[in-house]
Amino acid sequence: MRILNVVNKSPFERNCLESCLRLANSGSSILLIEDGVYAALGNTAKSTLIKNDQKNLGFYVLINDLDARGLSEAPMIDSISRVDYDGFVDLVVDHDSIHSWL
Amino acid sequence: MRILNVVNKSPFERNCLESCLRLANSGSSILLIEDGVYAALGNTAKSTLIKNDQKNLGFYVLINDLDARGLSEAPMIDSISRVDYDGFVDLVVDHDSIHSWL
Amino acid sequence: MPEDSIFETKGVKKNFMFVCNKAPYGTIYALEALEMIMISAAFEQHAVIVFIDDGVFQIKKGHNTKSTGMKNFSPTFGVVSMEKEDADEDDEIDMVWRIVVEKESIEARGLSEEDLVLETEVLSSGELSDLMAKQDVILTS
Amino acid sequence: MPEDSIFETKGVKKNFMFVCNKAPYGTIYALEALEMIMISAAFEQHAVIVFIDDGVFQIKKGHNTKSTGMKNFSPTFGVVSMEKEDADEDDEIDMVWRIVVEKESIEARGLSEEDLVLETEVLSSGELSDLMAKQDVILTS
Amino acid sequence: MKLGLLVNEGPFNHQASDTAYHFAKAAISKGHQVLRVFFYFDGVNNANKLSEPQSDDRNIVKMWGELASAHNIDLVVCVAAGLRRGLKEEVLADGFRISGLGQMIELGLAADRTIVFGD
Amino acid sequence: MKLGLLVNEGPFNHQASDTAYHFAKAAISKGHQVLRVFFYFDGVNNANKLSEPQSDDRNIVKMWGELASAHNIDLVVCVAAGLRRGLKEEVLADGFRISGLGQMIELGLAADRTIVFGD
Repeated sequence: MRILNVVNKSPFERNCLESCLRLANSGSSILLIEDGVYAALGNTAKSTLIKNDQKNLGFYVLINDLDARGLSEAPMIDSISRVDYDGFVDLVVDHDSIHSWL
Repeated sequence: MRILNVVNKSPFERNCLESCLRLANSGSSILLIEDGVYAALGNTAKSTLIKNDQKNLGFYVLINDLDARGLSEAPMIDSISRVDYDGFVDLVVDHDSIHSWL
Repeated sequence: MPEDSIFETKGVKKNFMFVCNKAPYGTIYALEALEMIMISAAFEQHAVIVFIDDGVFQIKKGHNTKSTGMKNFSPTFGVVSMEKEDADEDDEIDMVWRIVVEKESIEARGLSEEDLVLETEVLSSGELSDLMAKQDVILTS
Repeated sequence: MPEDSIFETKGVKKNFMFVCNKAPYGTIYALEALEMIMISAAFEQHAVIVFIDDGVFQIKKGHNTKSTGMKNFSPTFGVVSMEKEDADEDDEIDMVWRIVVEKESIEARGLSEEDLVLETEVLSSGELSDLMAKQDVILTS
Repeated sequence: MKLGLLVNEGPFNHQASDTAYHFAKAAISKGHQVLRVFFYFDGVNNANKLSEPQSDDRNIVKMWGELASAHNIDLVVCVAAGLRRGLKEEVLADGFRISGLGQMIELGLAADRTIVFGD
Repeated sequence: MKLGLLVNEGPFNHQASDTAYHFAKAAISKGHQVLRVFFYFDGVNNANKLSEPQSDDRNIVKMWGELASAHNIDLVVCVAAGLRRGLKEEVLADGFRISGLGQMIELGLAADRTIVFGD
């Protein structure tokens, strides 16, 4: 089964992205939303969290939350795909279950 | 002026103890309350945060919150003093201002 | 199945996972998640109750909340254990409950199995990761 | 001084520090803290508005909240700047506002001064630490 | 596809309710069905009819009520979490109903996917 | 000594209100004066008179009201934060009053120490 992991907290403030990366199943997906989108930035002290992924995870980030925070033009980690709310729905449909890392 | 810094979040979940330690003025005090009391444990992956303090900070922990969490008998970092709510009040009175690291 | 059902769920069988990852008392998440776990028993579904990160502090022995005025919910974990045993022993109910802690989480917090109020399976991150991938409904708080 | 005062505070002068340390929009803290800062202007007190940790993201340029339906509070920082300038220029008011960011916080987040909607003083952790020790009232959220 | 949503935080204070709303709207516009939104923890406060946001801000309570009536979504507020926090029939907004936690487990059984929105 | 307290989170969901209460009680028993408790952000929900916790749990809303009336503490709920969240006169518990954010700054000026309790 494929799991969609959803992370909504800043990697600078909380540990939930780290927990998610530790426990996500190889080949599953991670969607960054709300304050979680800061983890998608390519040039920060926390960029390596995602860049060092060894589990072949699929990474997605919610455009709407990037825009809200003024990050539309900011440098992103290459391997991350951008989705909007429609894309969020598609990801939910395309995976077997959803794990929100609150 | 002497500041009483109050930290109420777990060092495993949030970054606020680290921010407090980085920005607290040398010689000021830190009181651990609520979920912040986990930072007082002597044998965890986060014990070094306080053990490595180079700023000569005074450390205090709220007994009531230790008791609630079943930590009355747990190994604590030596340099931390235990206070109850009365002691919390005394600390507030004895310092010039209070900084809650929310 | 409770009486106030609206949707047609007769015969539906799913794997539920309740993820307990928050420290107790600083917030209410632990207590209200526990109420959710208790209610779920009536639906006779398979469930994994898993303690990770600061959630392992929820099942630390010796909670005494008296002087903080808060409600001590620690005894309820005893009821969770009983529910699990009942399900295990009753052959007529197709319901398995598992109570799991992550090894890495308890070790990082200086805890061992003897410190816990519940009998639990201790799984490594890798083992837990595999188990998580088998769940239909994952409820976090 | 606003009209609905109850306590005797005439002539009292204090140093206020407003600590903005939360990311914007994921929670309301940034917005409601800003409302608090704006109200405080009427009291003509010395104030330091400091952005640390994820709080520096509050003053990142280019917020566009339209598609999330949330209120964009970024323009209000322009009003904060004006309040500061007014206080600076008016010799009859004994009120100094400082707007400060921590160097270490912006660097860790890949930001530089050009990315910010406000003109700020950039202080190192050590300098900020000294400044914090001079405050009478420290308001965090 | 049938979807079930859980909202664990109150309005305005956290983005959870906003995100859940926009997710629900997008799902419906793509032809999916949102069976129920269950409000738990501080999430019960999303059903407070006295909520009166500033005129230049969104009205989350109303938005949910209108979406629900337009698309037949069952908006359920947890009775136990509501009692604790003072969210009772007296202040319940249009489109919401109060019921037990069992409705959340039932939703997990009935929905093809269950998604939690929180802090 | 004159003390001012700020409570930034709602009851039950976070320990902030409990801690502030026990701090206030201890301060009073040691002869200090608590001038005012200002409720901001989700803290406004501490003033909801409809709150009805389980019988084996504490009643935070009542505890504040009783402490305030016994020791003449001014309990102030922020009007703007309250409007947004539906905490208005209709549901205001005994012992609390609704007023503006200025009351918080005034408290900072009047009190010898100001302490913030939050999340």
